[in-house]
Amino acid sequence: MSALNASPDGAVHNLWTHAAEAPSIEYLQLSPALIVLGAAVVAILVEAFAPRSARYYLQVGLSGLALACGFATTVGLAVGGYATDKAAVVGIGSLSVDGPALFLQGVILVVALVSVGTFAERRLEPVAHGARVDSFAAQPASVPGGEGEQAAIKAGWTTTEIFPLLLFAVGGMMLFPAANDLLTLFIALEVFSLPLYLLCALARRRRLLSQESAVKYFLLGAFSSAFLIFGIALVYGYAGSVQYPVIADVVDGTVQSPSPALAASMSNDVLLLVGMAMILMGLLFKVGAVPFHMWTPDVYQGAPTPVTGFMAAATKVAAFGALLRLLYVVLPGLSWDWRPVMWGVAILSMVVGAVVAITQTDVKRLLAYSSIAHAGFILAGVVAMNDRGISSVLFYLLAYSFVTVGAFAVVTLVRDAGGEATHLSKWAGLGRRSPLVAAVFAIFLLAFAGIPLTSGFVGKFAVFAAAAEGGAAPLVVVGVLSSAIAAFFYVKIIVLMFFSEPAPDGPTVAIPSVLTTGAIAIGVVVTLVLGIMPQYFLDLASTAGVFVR
Amino acid sequence: MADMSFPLLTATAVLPALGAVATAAVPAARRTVAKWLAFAVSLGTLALALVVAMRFDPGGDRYQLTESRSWIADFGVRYELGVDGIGVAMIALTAVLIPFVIAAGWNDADPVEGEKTGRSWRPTQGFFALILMVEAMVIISFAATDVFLFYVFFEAMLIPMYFLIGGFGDRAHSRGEEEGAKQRSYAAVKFLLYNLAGGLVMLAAVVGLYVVTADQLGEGTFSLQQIAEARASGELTMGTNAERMLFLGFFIAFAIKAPLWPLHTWLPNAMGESTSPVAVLITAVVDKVGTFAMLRFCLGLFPEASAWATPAVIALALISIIYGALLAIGQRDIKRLVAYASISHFGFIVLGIFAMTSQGQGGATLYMVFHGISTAALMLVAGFLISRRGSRLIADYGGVQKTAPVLAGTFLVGGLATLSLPGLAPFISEFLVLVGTFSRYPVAGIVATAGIVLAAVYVLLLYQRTMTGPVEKPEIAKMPDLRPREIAVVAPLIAMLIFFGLFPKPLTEIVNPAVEHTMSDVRKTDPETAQSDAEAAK
Amino acid sequence: MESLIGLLVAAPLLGAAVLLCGGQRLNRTGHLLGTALAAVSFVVAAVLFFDMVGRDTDDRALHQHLWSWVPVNEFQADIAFQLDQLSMTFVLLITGVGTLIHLYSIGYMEHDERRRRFFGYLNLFLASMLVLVLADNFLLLYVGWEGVGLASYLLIGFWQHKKSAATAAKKAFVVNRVGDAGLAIAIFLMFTTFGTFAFGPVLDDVEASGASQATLTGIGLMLLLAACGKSAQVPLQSWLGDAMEGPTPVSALIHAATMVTAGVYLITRSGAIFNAAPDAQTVVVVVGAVTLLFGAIVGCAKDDIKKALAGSTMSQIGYMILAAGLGPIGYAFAIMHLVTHGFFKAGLFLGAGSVMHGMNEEVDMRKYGGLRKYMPVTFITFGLGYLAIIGFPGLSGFFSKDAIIEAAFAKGGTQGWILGVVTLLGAAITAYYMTRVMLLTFFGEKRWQPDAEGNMPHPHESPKTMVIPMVVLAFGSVFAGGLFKWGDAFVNWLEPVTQFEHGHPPLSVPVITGLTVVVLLIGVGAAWFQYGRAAIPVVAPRGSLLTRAARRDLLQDDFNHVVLVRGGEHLTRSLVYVDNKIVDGAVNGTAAFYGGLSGRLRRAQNGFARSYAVSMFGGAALLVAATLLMRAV
Amino acid sequence: MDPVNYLYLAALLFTIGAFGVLIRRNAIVVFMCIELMLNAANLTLVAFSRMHGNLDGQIMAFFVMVVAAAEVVVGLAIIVMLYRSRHSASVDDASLMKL
Repeated sequence: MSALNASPDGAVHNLWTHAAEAPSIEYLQLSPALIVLGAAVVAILVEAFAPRSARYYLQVGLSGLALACGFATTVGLAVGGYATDKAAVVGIGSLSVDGPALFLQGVILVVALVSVGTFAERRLEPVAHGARVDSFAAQPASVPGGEGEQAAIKAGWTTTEIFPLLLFAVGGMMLFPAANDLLTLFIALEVFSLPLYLLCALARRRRLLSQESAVKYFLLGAFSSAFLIFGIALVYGYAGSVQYPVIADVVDGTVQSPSPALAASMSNDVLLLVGMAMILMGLLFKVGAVPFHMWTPDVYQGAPTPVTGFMAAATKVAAFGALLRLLYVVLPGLSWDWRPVMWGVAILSMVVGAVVAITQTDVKRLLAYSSIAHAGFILAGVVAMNDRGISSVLFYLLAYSFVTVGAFAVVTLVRDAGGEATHLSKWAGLGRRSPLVAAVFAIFLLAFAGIPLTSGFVGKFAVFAAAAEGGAAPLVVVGVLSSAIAAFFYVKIIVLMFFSEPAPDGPTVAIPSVLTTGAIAIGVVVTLVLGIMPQYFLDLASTAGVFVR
Repeated sequence: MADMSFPLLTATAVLPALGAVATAAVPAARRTVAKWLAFAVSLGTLALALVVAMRFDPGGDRYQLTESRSWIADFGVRYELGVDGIGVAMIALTAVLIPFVIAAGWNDADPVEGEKTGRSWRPTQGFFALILMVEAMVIISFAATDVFLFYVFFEAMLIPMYFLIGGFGDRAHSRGEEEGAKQRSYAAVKFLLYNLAGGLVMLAAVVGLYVVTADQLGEGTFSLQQIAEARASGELTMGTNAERMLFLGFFIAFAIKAPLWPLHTWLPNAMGESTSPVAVLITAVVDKVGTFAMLRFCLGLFPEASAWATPAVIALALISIIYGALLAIGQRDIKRLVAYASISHFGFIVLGIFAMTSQGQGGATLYMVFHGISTAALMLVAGFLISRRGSRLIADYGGVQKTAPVLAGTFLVGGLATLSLPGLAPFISEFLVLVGTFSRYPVAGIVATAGIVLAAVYVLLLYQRTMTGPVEKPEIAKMPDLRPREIAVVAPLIAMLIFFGLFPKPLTEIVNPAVEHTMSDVRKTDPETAQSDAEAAK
Repeated sequence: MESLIGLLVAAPLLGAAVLLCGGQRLNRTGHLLGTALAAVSFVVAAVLFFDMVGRDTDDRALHQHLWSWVPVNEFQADIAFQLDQLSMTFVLLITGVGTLIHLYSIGYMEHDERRRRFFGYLNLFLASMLVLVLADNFLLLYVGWEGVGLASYLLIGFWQHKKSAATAAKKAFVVNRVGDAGLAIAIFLMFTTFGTFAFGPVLDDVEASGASQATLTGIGLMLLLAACGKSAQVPLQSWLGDAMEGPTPVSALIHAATMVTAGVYLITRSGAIFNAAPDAQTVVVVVGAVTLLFGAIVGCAKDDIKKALAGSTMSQIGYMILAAGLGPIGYAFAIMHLVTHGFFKAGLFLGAGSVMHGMNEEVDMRKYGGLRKYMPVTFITFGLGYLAIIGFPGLSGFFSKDAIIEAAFAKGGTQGWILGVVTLLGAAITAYYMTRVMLLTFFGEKRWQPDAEGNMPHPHESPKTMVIPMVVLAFGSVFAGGLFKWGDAFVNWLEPVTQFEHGHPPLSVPVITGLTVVVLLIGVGAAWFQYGRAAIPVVAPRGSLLTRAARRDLLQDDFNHVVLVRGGEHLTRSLVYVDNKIVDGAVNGTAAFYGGLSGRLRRAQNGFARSYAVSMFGGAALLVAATLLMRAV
Repeated sequence: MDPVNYLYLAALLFTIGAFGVLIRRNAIVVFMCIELMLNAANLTLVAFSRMHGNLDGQIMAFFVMVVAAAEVVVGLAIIVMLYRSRHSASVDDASLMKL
């Protein structure tokens, strides 16, 4: 396709002449994504041909292996200098492998790896008919409470499809921040969205809620992607191409000898502005920024908690990556137009997220709202429009994603007869009964609140510093105030856990296997390391914080 | 400049931190071990603190025992420690008080019988571990010469304090156990949010400071010395408004911590609901970080803005003095009374700091130390009293000195120290503050002097209502006198009050030079006396 | 010799420390130790005295610098003592009378189980009082100043189980604190004016200091305020009457002989400043004059023997303050009257104590009567003291008071006349109320009443330890004045410290003396006329308006109560309300506000996917609109 | 005829689709409306492709169709599941989670 818009004149003719020669693909740079997606395909085959009994182990092994290899290659590429001096646009101009891309892919892969643990956890649910089961429905297709479900449970079935779905989602997320043209952006979005829709529907307990969340997520997601693609169409109409560099040139007006058609469309900024606004909306929906946030609480609450954790962490990473690239590579020329808008969105997200969370009574919903507030904080870094802005956002995403995964992993542990006890009243006095779990959760909450010596604080400082340098001091003030409000409900949970009398019918804390324990441990370690000794990772973020153009 | 010898200050802070971890790790059944371990660690810290005081040379550089390592190069944050005389005094105070706090709280955190808790629930271990953790953080913030480093611990210390307040309140509550728990967690949350809010405002200012330095010096820095040098050399010039905004950001945070009227309302709750050792920890140690920071950071970083704000600050300080004293008179609850008394005293400290005279600031520094000791004495004895009767209401007492004369006597001495009776340490600091204030702002000095009359009123009212009069209540008729442990806690405090009351020189010697430096930071000299004018005239 | 000065203070201080920290084991011997140490202090004083007399007039002052106390660059305070003639006088008075009172207390407090502590407090008082008079700078003086305040607080409230005692003690301390604040401010002023507050630099050459007249007046008035607090002068006199709640020896030592005279010492000591600030001096004189009448009038109305004596103390100190206010012509006489007053007033109180001792602690004079037969020694000593205080020719009171009256006239001008007349009037009233006390107590027929337990008092002479001091003091009351007057010995003795110039009254001295004797006789006559002949009702008659007012300390206590106490209560109560509802209300209000806002905002999250879609759509529209708008503007 | 008209048509379709999503209750219909929006996008793409004389738009249209197909698969699965468990395909019935 690069060939296509290399010379805007006489397109049809070019198509023939260039289609003949096979385009060159840089398999090395693409290997991480290819490994994951390939593994996903293999996983499908496993589903098809491997015996039920073996699937679970095969899938867990396969996914773990694939993600590990993907991470290894990513690191390898980064070490090999593909993040910095060898950063390049690859895949016939559709993907760019550079610092931010590799950094975020690395983060996504590790988060996914950790999530595989929580997905595969089989110690939390009570043993059903002699079979240890995970937190996913025995047979999603069966009617909740119907005999089909009973049979499936008796048969000890489990939905091992979650692993290929996870892998596909990860593949899409890896491509999303790397996408270098709008089409790839759209495809990647769908590739990771569709599996997530399905994953949301697969909870073993409270299936109605789970299905409801899936429906809401799907409909609203499709709705937003419709806006996205329409916006893409408009921008294409404006620039005559969907390639980031080309669009950037057109926006900056530095394109040489435009064709008459292009010259005509270039004159019509409305196309560009409207299109840009719609694309932004599509991305802001994914990051869950106000006013496109309303799916977040419901979906976070309804989805199986491991999925929620994965989604909350990885989706944000991927979406913010794409947003950064779009704003910093394609639309810097328009920053005067979109910055005020993004200011507004950031402020709204911070305030609404923090304020509404105050009165929440469900842990998962509360974390959902807090994620909205955090989206606001990150946006503050995004609008900084300077190098520190990029690196601070990268660091924040790193810090935030691990805290999130860890926090949701803890949520899976606190259970009563009805499954996970997510209502806050159930958490009363948890600190008295199992101080360790409570303490760990408290650490995550403090990190969310941005208390010093946790990763949250460093991230917050980085983002605010970038924003202030970028001349967004008001954002910093609003951010500070809303974090003060936010502190209130994080503290509220801590009070509940430690200072209030345990409820008589209080939940029990299940003893997890090494999988979840590992996930939580990693979360804690990263949170504290990034809080106390952040220098190495800040360097990493700042060296990675350069987009290839 | 940073001598890479043995990092004494770090050690002084790290020891209690490690001790905290160790204490927390003691198995649930071994409560006594944990107590003794914590006590030993606090004594070790005291020893280290004394070494610091020994090694400190009053005639030497401004900051001594300095350590400097890179920490977060990205933000230009360095792990920079160093103490001037004021820092030494405050660290010594902290290290001295903690053993008393631990000894006084010996049995405050024993688990309640019949409380259904998990195997690993270890309140006692937690209590002492948290105290040590607070000590560590406080010491770091007293020693930090890097704004960011200070901020980190200034904020972080809220968390252990928060657990101490919310987790270990008085079992005895006038309105029953249930209500007590509610009040307690309210107080804890209020404490945390109030201070956190202040801290976040300060965070904005810290970011601002970073931007200013990064903007003008090429790369951001938080090092006090670097900034001071840059300002002196004219490399760094803050715009008037910028400086004022930053000053406010810092000052509000410190004013909340201090606490200064009208940002004080968290203190009575926090002190009232927490056990008296924790209350001592709050008012005698943690709050001092606020006033200390005003002295070191507000004046050190933003001299012009400080001068600009002085009238307002002095007004607030005066209000705090009078208002706090009057409210103390109006209290029905012993601990809240002491809390409001402290508010009044913090007014004096702030007044002394912003009087911008060597007497005022020297006095303020001494005040921080002596107020720490005197409040500790008064509050701990009050705690012993309350633990005997199981009530904090003044009305529930009367005639105690008949049945428990030693308790009454020590209580009286603590009270007299609080009203700064000459011969006891607080008198010196208070008088210095007043003289220092008077010599620059006579009216303010006179208004503040009214505070000493009110102090007499609230202290003696408290003593009269609790200790004197006929014994009417049976609980008091059979009230035991101080036990040996309790006497061992109070006696040294009283001894210190008397010793420093007659011989404060050891402190003044190390404090004076530091005050000179601060004065030169704000480019102020003491006002001339008529005498010297006359000599000048000759 | 210098080194001995410290010992003066150290001995009683040691006693206080040992007795207060010693614990029960000292209960049996404590009082002896305390008395012994007081005696030691007295002996040392005597030694120092004779040594001082031994040296010639100019280098009699001794200095002892112990250690540098509070050095903060300009601000240099030392722990250092200065013993000159003025201090010496006080030291002798304090230690002397103090020792006697200790002795007396052994008997008086015999049956009190907390006697050890009592002696501890007494020693503490001696120590502080000695610091007060020995200090060589105002800050150290301030220490003694509040130290005696503390001792007085402890001793007034010694019987703490009595609510009234506790209240009285607190009142005394607080009222004194007001005065202390004055002293503090005076010190601030000195520091800002002279850059120091040591006696030498401040007082030696006030004029050269370049201090403005206003400043000096300010300092003077602040010092006067302090004096008013300590010496129970109007307007800060209200505490002295209540202070009689304390054990009688305390009243004798602290609230008659020594502490209450500290104000006179302060003014005399800082005479240099007052000399340079005539306005301040005038105020001093006025305060003195007012108080001497005030106290006298109150003294006439009280039926409580101790309160009556307290009134008289006020009035006598009024004399001294007045004299001190007269400047160099008065200082010496002020001190002289102070010393003689120390003797006879202490004696009178001890006598009163002895009487109460015999009458089951009854204090109402209307329930005494005819006691002279039952306690002869007390009667005689008390009587001598009585004669002394009313200024019966030849007794010490006569000389000292007469001197003051002369000096008052000598002030010259109308002021002189007014003061002279006031002092004379005061003398008359003094004679009246003291005679009244005498008659009610020792003459007339018995009006004894059974006490609370219903057992009749059977008065008896007090034990030796109580009698001896009374006798000694009686001697003092009789002869001290004469000795002092002899060749102006006292005046010459003090002259180097306080300066002295002879006042020249408009009337010749014999005339004034004559007048004094006349008014004296009038007073006595009036009293005899009222109480000597007629029978005295046990229950006090309603009395004239003035009488009733005087019984209530001329209503100033009620004034304090209404204005200060009540007002204060209202103020604090309303402030507590403000703090909870408004200052704290703002805080909680913010929290509540966000809570409400949150509740309202979350309603938008109504669970309907379509409404979410609407918000998305709206958001998109906004986004588009905003971007276009941005471009438009 | 002027390809711009196709743009107007596309815009119209998109708006119809969007409003359909907002007002219709039946999940299937809502989903159809979304498909309509996607197709509006396709039309736009093709139109612009024509205007610019390059094929990017047309190719993208194919991609979009594929995506739409995939969405149908996933979407119908979810909707059917919903229908089976609550015997109604109304979006508004699925409102257990709120506030």
